[in-house]
Amino acid sequence: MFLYEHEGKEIFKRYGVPIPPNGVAFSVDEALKIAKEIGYPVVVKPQILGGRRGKAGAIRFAENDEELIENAKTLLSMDIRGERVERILIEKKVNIEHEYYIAYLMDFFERKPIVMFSTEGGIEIEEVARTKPEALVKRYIDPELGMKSFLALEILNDLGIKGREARKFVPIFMNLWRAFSESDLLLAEINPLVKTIEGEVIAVDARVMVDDNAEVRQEWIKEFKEKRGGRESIEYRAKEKGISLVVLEGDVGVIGNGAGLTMATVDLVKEFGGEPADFLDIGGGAGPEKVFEAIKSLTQLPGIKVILMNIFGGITRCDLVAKGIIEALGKLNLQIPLVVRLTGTNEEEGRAILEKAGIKAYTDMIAAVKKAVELSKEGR
Amino acid sequence: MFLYEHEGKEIFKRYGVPIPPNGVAFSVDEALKIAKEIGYPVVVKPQILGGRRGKAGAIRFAENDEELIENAKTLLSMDIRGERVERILIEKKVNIEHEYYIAYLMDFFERKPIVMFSTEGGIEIEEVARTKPEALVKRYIDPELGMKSFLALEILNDLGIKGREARKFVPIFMNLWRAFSESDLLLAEINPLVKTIEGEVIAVDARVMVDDNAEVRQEWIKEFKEKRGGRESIEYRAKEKGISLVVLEGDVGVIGNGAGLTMATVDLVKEFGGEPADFLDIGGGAGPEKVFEAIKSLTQLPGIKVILMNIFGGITRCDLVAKGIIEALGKLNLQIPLVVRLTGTNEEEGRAILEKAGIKAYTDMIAAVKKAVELSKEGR
Amino acid sequence: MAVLVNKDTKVVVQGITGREGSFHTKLMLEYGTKIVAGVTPGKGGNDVHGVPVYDSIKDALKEHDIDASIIFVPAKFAYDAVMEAIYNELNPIVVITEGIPIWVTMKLVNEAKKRNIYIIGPNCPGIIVPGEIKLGIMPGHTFKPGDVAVISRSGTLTYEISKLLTDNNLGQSVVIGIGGDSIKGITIPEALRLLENDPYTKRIVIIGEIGGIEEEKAAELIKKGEITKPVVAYIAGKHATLRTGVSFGHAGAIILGEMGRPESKIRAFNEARVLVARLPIEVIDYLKTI
Amino acid sequence: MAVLVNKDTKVVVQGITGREGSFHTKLMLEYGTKIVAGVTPGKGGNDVHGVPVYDSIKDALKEHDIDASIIFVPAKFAYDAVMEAIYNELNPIVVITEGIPIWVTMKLVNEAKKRNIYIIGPNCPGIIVPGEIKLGIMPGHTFKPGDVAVISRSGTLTYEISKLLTDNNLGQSVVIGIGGDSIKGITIPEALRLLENDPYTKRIVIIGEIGGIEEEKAAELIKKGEITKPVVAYIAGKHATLRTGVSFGHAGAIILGEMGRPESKIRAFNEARVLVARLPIEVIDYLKTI
Repeated sequence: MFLYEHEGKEIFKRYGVPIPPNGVAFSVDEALKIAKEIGYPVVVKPQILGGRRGKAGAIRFAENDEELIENAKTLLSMDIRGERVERILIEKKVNIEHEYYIAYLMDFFERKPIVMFSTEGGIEIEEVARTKPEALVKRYIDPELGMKSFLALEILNDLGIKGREARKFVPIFMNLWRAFSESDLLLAEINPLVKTIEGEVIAVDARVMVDDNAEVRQEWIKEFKEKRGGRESIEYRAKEKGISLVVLEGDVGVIGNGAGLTMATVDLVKEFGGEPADFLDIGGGAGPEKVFEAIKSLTQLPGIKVILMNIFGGITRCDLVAKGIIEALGKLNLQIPLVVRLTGTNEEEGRAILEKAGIKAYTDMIAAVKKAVELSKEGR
Repeated sequence: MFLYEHEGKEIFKRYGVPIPPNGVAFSVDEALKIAKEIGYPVVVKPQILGGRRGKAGAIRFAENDEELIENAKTLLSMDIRGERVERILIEKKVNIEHEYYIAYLMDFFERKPIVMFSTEGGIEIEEVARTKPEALVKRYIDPELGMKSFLALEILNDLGIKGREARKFVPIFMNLWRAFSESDLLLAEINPLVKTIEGEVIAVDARVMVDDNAEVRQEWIKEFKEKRGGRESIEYRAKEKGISLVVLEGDVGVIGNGAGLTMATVDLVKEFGGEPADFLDIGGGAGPEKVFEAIKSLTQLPGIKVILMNIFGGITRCDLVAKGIIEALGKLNLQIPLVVRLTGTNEEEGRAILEKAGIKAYTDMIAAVKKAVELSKEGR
Repeated sequence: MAVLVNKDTKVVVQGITGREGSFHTKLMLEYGTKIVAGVTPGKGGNDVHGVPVYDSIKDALKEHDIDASIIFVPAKFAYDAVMEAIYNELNPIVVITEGIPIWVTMKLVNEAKKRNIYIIGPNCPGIIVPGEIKLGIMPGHTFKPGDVAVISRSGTLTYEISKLLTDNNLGQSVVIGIGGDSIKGITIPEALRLLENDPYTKRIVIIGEIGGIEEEKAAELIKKGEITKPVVAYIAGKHATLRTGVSFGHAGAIILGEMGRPESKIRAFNEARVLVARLPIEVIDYLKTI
Repeated sequence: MAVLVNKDTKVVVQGITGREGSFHTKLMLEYGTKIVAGVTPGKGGNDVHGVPVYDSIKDALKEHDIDASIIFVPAKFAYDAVMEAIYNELNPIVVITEGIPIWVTMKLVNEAKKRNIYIIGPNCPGIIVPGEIKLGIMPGHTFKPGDVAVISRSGTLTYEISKLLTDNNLGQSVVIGIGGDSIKGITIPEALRLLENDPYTKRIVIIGEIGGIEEEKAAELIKKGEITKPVVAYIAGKHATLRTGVSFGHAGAIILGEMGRPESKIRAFNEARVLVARLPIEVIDYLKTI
């Protein structure tokens, strides 16, 4: 899960990574109140999860109430790459002397954390990495031993930052590492990390990703989610039920078990000329309730013409899936056709259950996908 | 530093190791108050640092106020192996079904923690270890990976404790490990660890030793020390000044630099027929202040006849030691002779300083020791 | 005899008394897997489908020879269970459990690697050598013996494609479901190296997904000639713009570049002369040509 | 040439800008030790007695060849400093710092051992090869070249006995002050093994103390014949009932038994036919007889 900039900064703050005074606002009024507290000039930043705001020209400044009102209004009515701006961060503007870049990232393939630092921070950092690799140092971290302050100094030294100057950056390296390694983060990026004219080193942005599986041991993830709101969304409600749902724009509702099979099903709908309405993975070992909830979720999607359910039982049992389908048909008063493909563990039992209710499940995936696409076109 | 039983139990409690309800009393009145709170029957235990109270018959029980008053009085006027009993622990008596033994110990030679568990706890545990080794399991713990609950189960299984029964002990293993490894302990021993008739597993005793060097990162050590009182003692005040002092019973005051040299000096005083009054190590790299404080400390020892100062400069510099001696002579109005042996780093400078004040320092340790012993006998 | 496990492999099931553990123990036994013991801390002394249950692997080892482990414990207990298997030098260790935090998996996988122990998974269907041993949760009847090896990041898609293989008379030497988590034990390149040296494997199917760089690294190995057996690939998520927005910031872009996207994977395989199937059924067509 | 270090050993001083670091750098330079660089984080660019100072060992390594390190940083920073030396594969690493928590030392020593790096100390005077190199804080003029090796747990007592050796014309091949902490890098038995293979060492003096079991373990080695060179021992604290009461509970009694007490050490040495001096001067007498 990606964190909003302001959420990421909250984590940073807890671990002693300095950030400018700030506050998050959902309205122009709230923005003015925050600005009054922290004082002008302020930066106004839309809080979105997609990243790359800078390039979208969505970072604004305000010297006074008038400018703040104008910019807050503009931003709060903005859409950035399809993401609605609901909240803005009002933050004390810092006096930039130089912009640096620092990031901790989990390298999944090497199974090790990696630290990166550059003397040339800012939105062009990828360009720097490509064209001026000597200005960016990357280094793997021994996962058993963790980050060490001498490693930070080595990195700084390699970039020509030495002595007293280097010492200023070491706490950032160490505190950001603690935030990263103790909070189950997969990415903790500060770009830019700013040295101010006053000589302080401050995190001006925060790009943070946390491992979804860590919610059981990171209390704050739940807290953040609760504060986020958006709980009225179909996707959020599905997640609450343990179902992974992403809403797309087509009319063929797709339900699968397992991310790979579900993705393949979405691919096939496309291949055969259909338009998937969603990606819905009931996960491994789903019982009847989850199947019921999955079908229920899709009935709430506007414009859906058919539901295609593609189940290959492994840890998931076909009989339990069939029970869920029967329950859904009984309770949901489904107005659209349901195409079921069912095979794998306890297949016989599952088919028997469905047949009793008059449903003939497919064994072949392709046939089921073709049928669903066909039905979606009839319904257009 | 050894902890009192009640201090050790406080640490245990913080980490979720169950202990009986209790309170520490310095007087009979306090004892009655605690008993009123926790209810009879209670156990009354003298709090001493030396251990082996059980064998000394100093553990008492009380069913009512009368018995408590009697036992508290007796214990509070007791001396156990030379240690004055100043405080007693009043603790709810538990209904013992069986006594176990558990301990974590740092094995200095192997440089690894070791865990020990026995189904035959109690004061005869050393006897059990000797005569019935199969009833006591010892196991080294990989210091990088730490204690694991499956290791606890392996140990329990090896002693025939299995299934649901074994599960009861696992939290004790894990929580005591956390207390041990997170609090810089060198020993965390529970003997007996009691299974009550009600089926609970409870720490009825606590023998805990903490690393003195860990005070910088274990805030609670300081807190405990402050609560302990006894700060009027000469040894405590010396420690505050960074001086390691142990008071003995003789009349030759010994000051050395380095534990080895100081011990050797004490040994030599004995060899040559003298009686050392103390062991005082000013440590490595001592400056004039420490030397001054060391001499000052010894002047407070009753019956002291001579001070023997044996310094071999390494990281300690002879000139700084000499300055401290001069200061002490100037300010302390010393009534007893001071025999100084001075050699090593900056020896020339040190000797020059002393000679100006009319002190001729020895180079040879034996000669200095002989002189000091001689002076102590003259003074008798 | 095949890679990692075979008909003689003696297995312990960790978490055998749980719902999934017990259910799949039954199915594995029916398949012929030699499950000699189960472990559930605190449940020692019971039995599950005739398999004796112990509190600890060490206790089970007093009574049985054990080679490998399959783990069904909940995510919360997975660290301890896997570590216990590692300590007792079981190999391979198949971790079915899903939902293990990535930092936990990272530590486990590094520890196992240090001791030359293979972990399969977590969050995986396991490994099957058709006709010999099923150490996993895949539906056994979907597979049959043969010379095609399958390596897959997806669970259900593995069954899907294996069924197509079986239906088309392309038996399998071994099917390894390496799991869908970001950090895992055996990766596609590591599995390829094992299969290259397996005399029972003639051809290899890789079932990949968008995300990660295992497919690109696998293509690199093949291109360098370190894998000489013919390989066919299928990549799920080609039309999935689903996971966009889930990029790893500038840091991810710097380290990964374009890697991870379906186009990158397909390009890498093409450059290594690996045929990439558009539809699952094409895997069969391609296999027949090589 | 001697054990661990010699006249060609190139040294970095960690914590060179501190009071002790700077003072002893001067004395070591005067002795002839090849100190090529100093490190103090955040003080890079300065110099101390002509030795250039860097922020990190890695930065120093860009300009200099470095073999070994001597560490003077305060206890609070010791973990990082030693770890930095280990990462950069310096060997040996002499840790003068006192007051390092035992759990910290334990981790450092285990890490160094894994990488075959020798740590001397902590809380030790260091090592000296008279006439060649002084990597420590011992007063240099107390020593002179010869064939007697000294291993000592005590700082000042080392100087004491070495001075007696020197005054009696018994020069030293090497003097290793292994330090007084409970957990340390090189122990007496490990030092003995090194000295057994050192062609410049003919005779060995062990200066022990009450507590710990190094002396007993050393006696065991000698008794087993693994150490063939003649050994003389001195044990400080024979009359010190000082540390009684500082036993390690039942646990200590179970693990250690009677070991650690002076009588135990003397008995162990006697059984190994090692002469134990009662007075420091007897060390000389005994050495002359063997």
